[in-house]
Amino acid sequence: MALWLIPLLPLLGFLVNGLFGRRFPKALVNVFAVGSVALSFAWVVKTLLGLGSLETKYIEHYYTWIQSGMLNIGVDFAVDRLTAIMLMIVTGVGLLIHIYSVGYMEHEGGYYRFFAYLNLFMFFMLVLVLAQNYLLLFVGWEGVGLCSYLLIGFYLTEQFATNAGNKAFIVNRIGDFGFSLAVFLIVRQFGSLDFNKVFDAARGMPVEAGAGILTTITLLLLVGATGKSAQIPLYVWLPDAMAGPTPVSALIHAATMVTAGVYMTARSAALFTKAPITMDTVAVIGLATAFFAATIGLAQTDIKKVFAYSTVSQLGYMFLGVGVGAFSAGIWHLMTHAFFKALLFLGAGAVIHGLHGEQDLRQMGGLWKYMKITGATLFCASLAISGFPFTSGFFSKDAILVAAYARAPWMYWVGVLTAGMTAFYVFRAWFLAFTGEYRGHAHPHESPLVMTGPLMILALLSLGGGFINVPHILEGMFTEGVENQGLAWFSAAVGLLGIFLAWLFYVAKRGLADSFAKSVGGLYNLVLNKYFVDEVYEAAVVEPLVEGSRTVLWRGIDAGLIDGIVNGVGKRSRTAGAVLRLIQSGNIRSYAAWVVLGSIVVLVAIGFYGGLR
Amino acid sequence: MSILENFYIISLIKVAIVAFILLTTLAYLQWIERKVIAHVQLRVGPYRVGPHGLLQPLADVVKLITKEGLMPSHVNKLFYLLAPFVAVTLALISIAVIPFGPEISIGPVRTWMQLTDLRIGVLFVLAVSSIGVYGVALGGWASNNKYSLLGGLRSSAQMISYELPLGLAVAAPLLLANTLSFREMVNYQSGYWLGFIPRWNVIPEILGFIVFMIAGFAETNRVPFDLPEAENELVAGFHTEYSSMTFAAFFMAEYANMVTVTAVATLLFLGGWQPLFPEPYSDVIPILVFLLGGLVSLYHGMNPARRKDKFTLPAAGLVFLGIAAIFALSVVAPPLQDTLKPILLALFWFCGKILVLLFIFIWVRATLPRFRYDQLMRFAWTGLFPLSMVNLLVTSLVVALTSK
Amino acid sequence: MTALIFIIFAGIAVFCGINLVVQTHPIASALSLIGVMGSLAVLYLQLGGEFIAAAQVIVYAGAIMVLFVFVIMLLNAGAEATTFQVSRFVKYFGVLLLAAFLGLISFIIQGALPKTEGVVFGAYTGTALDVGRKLFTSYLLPFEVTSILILIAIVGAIVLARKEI
Amino acid sequence: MPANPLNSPVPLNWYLILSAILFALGVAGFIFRRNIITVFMSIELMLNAVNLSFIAFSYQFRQVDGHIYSFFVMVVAAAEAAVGLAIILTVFKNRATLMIDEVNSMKY
Repeated sequence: MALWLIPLLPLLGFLVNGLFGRRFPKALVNVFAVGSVALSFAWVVKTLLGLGSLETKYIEHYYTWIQSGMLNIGVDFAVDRLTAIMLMIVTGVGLLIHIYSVGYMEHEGGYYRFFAYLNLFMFFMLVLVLAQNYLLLFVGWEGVGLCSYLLIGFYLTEQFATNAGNKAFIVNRIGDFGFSLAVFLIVRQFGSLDFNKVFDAARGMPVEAGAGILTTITLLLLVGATGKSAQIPLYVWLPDAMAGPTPVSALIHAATMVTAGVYMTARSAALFTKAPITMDTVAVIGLATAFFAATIGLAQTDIKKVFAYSTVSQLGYMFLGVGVGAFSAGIWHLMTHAFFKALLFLGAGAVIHGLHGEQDLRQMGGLWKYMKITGATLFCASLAISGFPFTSGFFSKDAILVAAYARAPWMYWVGVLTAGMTAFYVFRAWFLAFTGEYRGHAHPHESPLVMTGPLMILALLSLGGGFINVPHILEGMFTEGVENQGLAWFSAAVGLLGIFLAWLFYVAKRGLADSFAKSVGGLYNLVLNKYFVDEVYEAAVVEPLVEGSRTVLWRGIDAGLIDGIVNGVGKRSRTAGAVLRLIQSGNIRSYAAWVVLGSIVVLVAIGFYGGLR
Repeated sequence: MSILENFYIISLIKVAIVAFILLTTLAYLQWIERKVIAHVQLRVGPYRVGPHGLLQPLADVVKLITKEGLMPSHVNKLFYLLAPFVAVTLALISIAVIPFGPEISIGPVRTWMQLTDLRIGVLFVLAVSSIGVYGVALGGWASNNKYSLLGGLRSSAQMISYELPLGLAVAAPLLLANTLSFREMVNYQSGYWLGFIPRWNVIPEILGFIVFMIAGFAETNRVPFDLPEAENELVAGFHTEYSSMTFAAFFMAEYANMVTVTAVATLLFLGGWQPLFPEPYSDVIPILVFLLGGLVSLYHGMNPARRKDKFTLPAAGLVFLGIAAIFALSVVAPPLQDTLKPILLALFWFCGKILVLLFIFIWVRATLPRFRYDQLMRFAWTGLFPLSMVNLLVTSLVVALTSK
Repeated sequence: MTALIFIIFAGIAVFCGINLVVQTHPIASALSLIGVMGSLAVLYLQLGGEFIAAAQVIVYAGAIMVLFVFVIMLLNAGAEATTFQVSRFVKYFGVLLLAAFLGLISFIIQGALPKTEGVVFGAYTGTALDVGRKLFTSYLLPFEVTSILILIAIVGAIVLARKEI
Repeated sequence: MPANPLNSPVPLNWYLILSAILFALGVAGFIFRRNIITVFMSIELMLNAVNLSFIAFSYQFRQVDGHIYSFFVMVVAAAEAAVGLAIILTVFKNRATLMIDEVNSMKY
């Protein structure tokens, strides 16, 4: 079925655009960038149709990458239902966002660069999804990290953009450190990195035997996942990542890359299910992240920041889902979230585009009469994310919550509360942007069709996407989540309450919000400043690190020790050379004579040790 | 086991015959050249010495022998004398592997009309011809004369440059026949397509043949590639200083090289002694040819243009008729049919082809102007070399596709 | 015959080799080197390397040495200056070293090699067919690499021989 | 006629020793000659000596590999000659000398 073609096409697009894009006209760049992704999407569809109902995993082995002792790592891709879903999400949403970017980036510099990076990201993401062993997955994992760094810092003339890029990269390094440790442990434990081998071995393990090592491994994997998927405590990079162009935020930091952690966790379900402690940790982390991020989201004034925090909290939901063992629910939410969150960001992008780069909600308002399509689509997305009945968010989120209830009721209640907050801040943003009077100074205008088209498609998906019954599809792989209609309806009701409050605060009775904020001023400031987490990290982690590096590593070890050694060696060799230089007469024939002398010595040695036998 | 069947004896006899015939041919080749060029230019050519100047070569030989061999001052005598020796030796030596005809039987003895058949005969000829340059180069350098030096330089550069197309052109028929021995090469070319087209390599390898002939002109320093001895630029090129026998040696070397090149071309491309027409006709052709020649000269003898012709032409005519009669006899008379006929026919066709090619050499010399040196080099490297390369590639592709 | 031929041509080879070293004029050295090559070609033939013998004559004597002679003529290199000054080391130890080298090598060869039945002409022949087959099957990669090497050499020679270096 | 010593087979060692002698001669030429071209030719002589031993061994083991090695040696020698002679031409063009001792600016 030539799976390799799927990632290869975007790679080709990247190579062509990256190498020659500078000289291409924009149209040609579009052809290569969008065309490659479109082809890859088409190939995915064809492949999946060709593979039929993937009862068993379909594996393709290309060549042996590392063959060392018992360790045998091959470059081989595999497709099962989970991968199939991810492939569809990545290529499909990616394609829409590519098309959207054509319109969004039209007036930006570095056009070809942007699309080259975007294609490269697609390549790595597809590798990550298709990988059949941890090492290959790690390749994709790192690659998407790299692309995210490149794209966050896309406006490389802006200081804050490059800083945000560095932040994302470094924070991800922490996670990757954990991940690589986990990989080493897996090699040491199972002697292989191939998913099938590892998981079979893990399933075979008796719990008491496996618990210790498996817990360690999974906890380390979790560290990696928190890094990539922006969970507490490593979520801080994601909000800053909004410095990148909005399509990037939509593709990488909402739809695909940040969900890699969830995917990896679900992929490693066999390991996680054997480590109950880790499962609880995952669930708690997910829940905490969801809750705190939602609270922060309540008070943000930058539209992209709002959606960024909502991303974090939705990712928290997914982790909650996988944490409580409802992997399929988690993946389901991953998919629906990909739809509506991509839509939210693209819509926000359309708004920003229409307002010539204005991002502050306080400078918006009354945009409804300027950009109806954007408003409508954004509304659909907001409904979906706040779990309005029969929208996509409703099904997936409630599947998670129900599963959480089955695990521990308090999780359910917190989750419901979070859902309410989610609904509140999303609609707060929507009302602030589209209702009331226009408070800005720009001249708003609707975006071209090339941007609104994807919006509409995504709107349909986020409304109807919930009817794609992922848990049913993944039945074979994970245990089915429990059903509980009552709870589902309750959480949906809470969501509606949140929407109502938002309407009350920001449409019906203006100013109520500000008075409320004043009444709880301290709390409000705390939330507005994101619990000062960044500052805490700065003081607690970054400063000591920088100082330590500067004094100890740089001055002490590097300048003192290493340079000392190097210079010392240099001095010694110079003195030695000064002596040896004497035989260097510059007379080639004497050199030859010396060579003869050396060969004679060799011959003597040979003869001495009894000839050539 | 008679004495005649001893390998060494047979070889000695064959060597003697071949050497005699070859040297005579070389001498008379020059007569032929002068005659042909003369007639091309509407002159008579050598006419005084002997009938139609037939004794001219002897006269030349006598002259060259009796002349004084000059030795320029300040030359390295060894190299100066070594050069013509090398040239002529290497030119004559390659005749040793040239087959003139099939295996024949004279009385009890069965032998090949060939001095020896190396398994790598073609390579042998190539090797010898590639060393042949030293004669010229050395002579040019040793005679301590700037014209000679330039001639030697030119010749060495030219020979190196034209070795490549030559070798590549030779490689193509070797690929076809899958052998390096001349004998097998000729056997490979026996037979006919559709019963009447001879299976000679020249038909598939026409391009290679042309390249080979052009490169052959250059290898033998013949017009239009005779830069090493360009009269109007370098007095006489590399043999300016040479006189008497040494000069004769260079001269002989040139003609011997011509014979070698034409013989190799005949063997590789024109099917050696394989007749042009299938069996019965191939026997009749020589008879007709000589008969025609005899009749023509008899007719001219009837009404001569000059006084002498009254005797010489009829005499020649009679000689031709005699040869025709011998051929006829060898064809019809049963005892001679299996002894004499193969020899005569093979010789006829082989020598006939060689003579045609030699005529082309002379013809070109009589007509074409000389190249300029840069043109020469550019022609070799940008014209012939790619051409022969393409030819070789195509041939090898075809061979690879059609081989079992 | 084998021994006779060997003795004759080995003699020629050694003589020409010595001549190469002692002659002061490059042309003389070149010619003696050609002599060495020719006699070596005969020895190859005796050892059954008929293709390699032909290649030896064609490539070495016919192409490489012609280049040498060509360059010598082009530079019109005269006889070497007789002021025979070498580095002290060479002057005092050169011959000694060489003698030691030769002696050791011969000693080791004598000691290491089994006393074989000896070389008879025609006992073994590596025909062009064998060489070609081997060259294009098991030695294909080196063969291609050498072709690239040749290409590089051509380019390098052209670059070096340009006027403005 | 095995009685005749000239007709007896030749020990392989003779060939190897011959090649050793030629090699030593090449080294001698390299050491004692001052003309770059002659030095170069001495190198060629050494290569030839090595080829001889290759062929001899290939006879000994009845394998054609030795021929192939010497073939490669020839190819390399051809490349080397082309480049080397070009270098010699350049050196001569710049320094108007072929004496190897006068081409020693690498020393400084």
